[in-house]
Amino acid sequence: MALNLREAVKRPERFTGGHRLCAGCGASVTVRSVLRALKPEDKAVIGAATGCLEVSSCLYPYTAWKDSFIHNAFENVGATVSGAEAAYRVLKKKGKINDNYKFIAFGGDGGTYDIGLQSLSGAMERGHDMVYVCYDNGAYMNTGIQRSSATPKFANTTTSPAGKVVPGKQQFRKDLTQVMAGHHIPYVAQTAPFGNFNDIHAKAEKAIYTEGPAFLNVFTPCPRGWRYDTPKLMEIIKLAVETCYWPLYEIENGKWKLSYKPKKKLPIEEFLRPQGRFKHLFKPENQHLIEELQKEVDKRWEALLEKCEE
Amino acid sequence: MSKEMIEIRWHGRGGQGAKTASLLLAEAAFSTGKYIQGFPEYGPERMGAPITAYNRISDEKIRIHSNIYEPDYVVVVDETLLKDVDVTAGLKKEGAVVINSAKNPEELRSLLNGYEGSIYTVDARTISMDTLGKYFPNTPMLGAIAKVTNIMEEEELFKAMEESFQHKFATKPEVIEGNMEALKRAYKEVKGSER
Amino acid sequence: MKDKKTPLGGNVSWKETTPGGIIYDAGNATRYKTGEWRSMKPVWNKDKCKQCMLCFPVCPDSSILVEDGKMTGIDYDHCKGCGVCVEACPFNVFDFVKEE
Amino acid sequence: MAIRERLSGNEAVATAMKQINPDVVAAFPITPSTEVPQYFSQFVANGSVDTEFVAVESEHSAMSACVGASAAGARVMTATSANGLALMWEILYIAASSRLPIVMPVINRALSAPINIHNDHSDSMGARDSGWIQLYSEDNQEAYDNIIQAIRIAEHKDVQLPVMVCMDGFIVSHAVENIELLETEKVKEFVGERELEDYLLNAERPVSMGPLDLPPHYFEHKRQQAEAMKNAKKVILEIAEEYEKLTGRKYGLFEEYKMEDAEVAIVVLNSTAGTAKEVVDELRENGVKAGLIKLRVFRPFPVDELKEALKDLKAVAVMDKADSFSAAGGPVFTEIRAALYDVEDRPEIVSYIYGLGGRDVRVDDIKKVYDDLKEIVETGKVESVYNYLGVKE
Repeated sequence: MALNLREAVKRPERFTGGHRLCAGCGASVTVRSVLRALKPEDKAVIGAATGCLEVSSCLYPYTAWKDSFIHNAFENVGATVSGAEAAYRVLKKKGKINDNYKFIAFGGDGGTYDIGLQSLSGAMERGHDMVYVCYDNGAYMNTGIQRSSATPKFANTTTSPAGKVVPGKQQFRKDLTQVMAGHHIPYVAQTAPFGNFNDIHAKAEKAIYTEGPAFLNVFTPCPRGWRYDTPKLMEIIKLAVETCYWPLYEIENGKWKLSYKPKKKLPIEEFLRPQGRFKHLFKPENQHLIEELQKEVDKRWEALLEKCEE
Repeated sequence: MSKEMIEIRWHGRGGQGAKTASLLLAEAAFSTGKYIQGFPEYGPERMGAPITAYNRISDEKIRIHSNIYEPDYVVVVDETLLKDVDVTAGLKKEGAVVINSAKNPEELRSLLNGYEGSIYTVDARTISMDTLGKYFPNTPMLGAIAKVTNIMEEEELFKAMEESFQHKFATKPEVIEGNMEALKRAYKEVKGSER
Repeated sequence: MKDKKTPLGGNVSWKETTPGGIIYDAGNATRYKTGEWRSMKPVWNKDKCKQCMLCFPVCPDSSILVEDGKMTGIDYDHCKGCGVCVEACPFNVFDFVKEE
Repeated sequence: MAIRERLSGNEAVATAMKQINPDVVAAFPITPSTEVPQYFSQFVANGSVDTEFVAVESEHSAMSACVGASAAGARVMTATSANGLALMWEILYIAASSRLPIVMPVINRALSAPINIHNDHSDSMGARDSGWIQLYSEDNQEAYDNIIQAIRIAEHKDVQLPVMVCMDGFIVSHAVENIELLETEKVKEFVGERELEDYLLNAERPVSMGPLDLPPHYFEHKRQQAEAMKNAKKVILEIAEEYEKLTGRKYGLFEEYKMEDAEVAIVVLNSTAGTAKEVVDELRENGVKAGLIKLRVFRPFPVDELKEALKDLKAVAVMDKADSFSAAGGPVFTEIRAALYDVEDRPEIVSYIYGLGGRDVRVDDIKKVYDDLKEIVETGKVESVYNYLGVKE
């Protein structure tokens, strides 16, 4: 049975306050949502790639994690957690451990789409019983908002700045969720802390309690990098979903399923407008860039609908 | 260096089993209580490429870890190597070279860059075809070099090799007999031109 | 050994610090007060609250206090005043005021 | 009774690993260490070990998975060479700094470029400051013995550091030689079980590992790590003594060969030491007071002990199978020379970089070094401090 919000709020908090993430940070909302799906009686080992989440949540001598936590490096949380999971399997087999543990790796889009892709791919291919959660905020925020392969086209970042002749990042974003689907692991889903959180709770629960590897790609706004006012976190998420910039779907044992279809698909402009990183697109001479983005969103959305047989 | 140490150099082509033969010889010597070394010329083996392997056999612990430059014996697993490789380089005069060839030893001397020591030949191809139905020269060559060096008694060698084959061919026991036959025939048929 | 503690504070000798920087007390970040970061402050109007709980999961600082499934207040020790709860509330239960 | 066997260096290492029966092995193949994970995965396939074998997609992930597994509480091993070790580099430091007792055979091979699969020590020498304990092995026997001892050294409560056990690629790894093995039961008894207090899977007390560590605390963590390395020296000797009781084979920080009255000596690591011993014997027969120091423990560096062992010599040659490209001698040379700084009437010390990329080291090469030392003693003059031995001029 899927976890509803009424029940979810009763679960013990596994990620405490007192961490040093920015005010209004989406990453901690993502983390809290995923961890809420853990059954209270289950223990967990959590890994994090170097990134905002890690440096802010585990800053000696403080940790915001109520479960066991390990940070190793930027590009290797997949391998690190797979090692811990292998240790668990053998120690359990040998009777040295009795409790049930779940294994969850968190990485930003830098540690997941880019530098950590190999380690993630290896861990998933090997079939470890773990969940890899990408909190995708579309740039290397920890080091000061540099472009990643998850950064949307035309976004202004510090290594893809919008200038007089180049209007921000020049490439469309990599579709990592589909790359992960190509691993044919038991569960892959794209989600966001959206609406009443039913989508992310249900997907986190499935990911954690499906035997074998699972991958969650979670849309995670960054007020600092995207340049919007912190209170607007949930609104930005809503716009990403309603414009079909960030479709919610899952691939369970190879079966593609759309989780949410907007009643009325909003134009991409709605998602772009509140964010300072797209400000340059709203100059009159750049109207065609928005059109280009719209075309790409439409193309990807249509292809997804086809895959999901919608 | 220990006076009793015997140094052997093997010349073959990748895929012919020269390396395996050197290891089997080491194994046979080991089983009689000797100290042994068996090692290939280090590198990736490619089918057909000339390769070198080495043996040291001694009554004392072997400490030296260099290649062998002045061998007591040389084994040539493929006769065609003679034209390209200086197989007798550094070979001691009082030693011997053992060549896989149907020819008589003296017929090959002209190919050995003025080498003056003993030459032995054994027709490993015929023996292999007769006993194994395929061309695997390494077992006959092992029999021949064991005979020439006389590092162990005949029965000791056969017993040790039978055990090795049983271990090595655990999954295909049908080839053990053929290999033993090949070993024994080569042991008997190797012929020498001693100096 | 269940209550092994990580020494806090800035003046811990190398002999006393923990090996490899391991932290023994899970969740001890609660002892670090991030409430000081606030320039704006959400104020919960209990009487208007419908207990819909939508403010709870949106809080990045785990600062919506809940007991038995009901909201009971805001943890100002850790609330950074981002205002996400204020915007997320469908019933406008929160005031968002300047921190005094 | 010891088991008389003949094994290649890689087989010896894999056999030690089988007898230790670690909880997790995560490894990626690279010549010349490839056989180690190959043999080991066969042990797993045959059920002769209980180990979880994680066939990772790179050495970086191998070491990363080892860190995860060791942090989780498992006894963990891996093996690598050369570029594989280089790819692990970042995580070597993390393993050591996180105080994780991982044991790793390093089958020494030259680092690229140009690519070369043959033996030298440029791989492990480059990792000398990564915080790993480094043991070097002359032959298959020493590699086997070192690995078994390494488990105890690494996991000792006063140490808690990872250990590299180095041996020469191909020269030892692929050479079949005689070896004496311990019965598996004895190995198991010797290595015991990993004693754990703080680990990820401790249900009593969850922990956080690998924090961000800022200026107020980082230095203290490093100082504590340095102390563990200091402690390792004593622990290595204690465990060697225990191992000697079990096997009769004696190990120290280094081996002194015919050093009692030696006037000249070379310091060398790994398999070249065996060849050099032959040369020492020959020189001794000719009345030359030659000796040899074979360094077993390079990290921690036995600075005081080496000073004591070398101080009365007239001339010392330090042979490095790796160049540090400092333009001032090899890495072992630099440290030995520094170690002798305080000695009054210290011996002349010269550097020989040799055997790079698998250049064979012959008896004559070693003789040349001793000849040079004799020349230094006789003339009282050092013609050349920094030398390359066996290179084509």
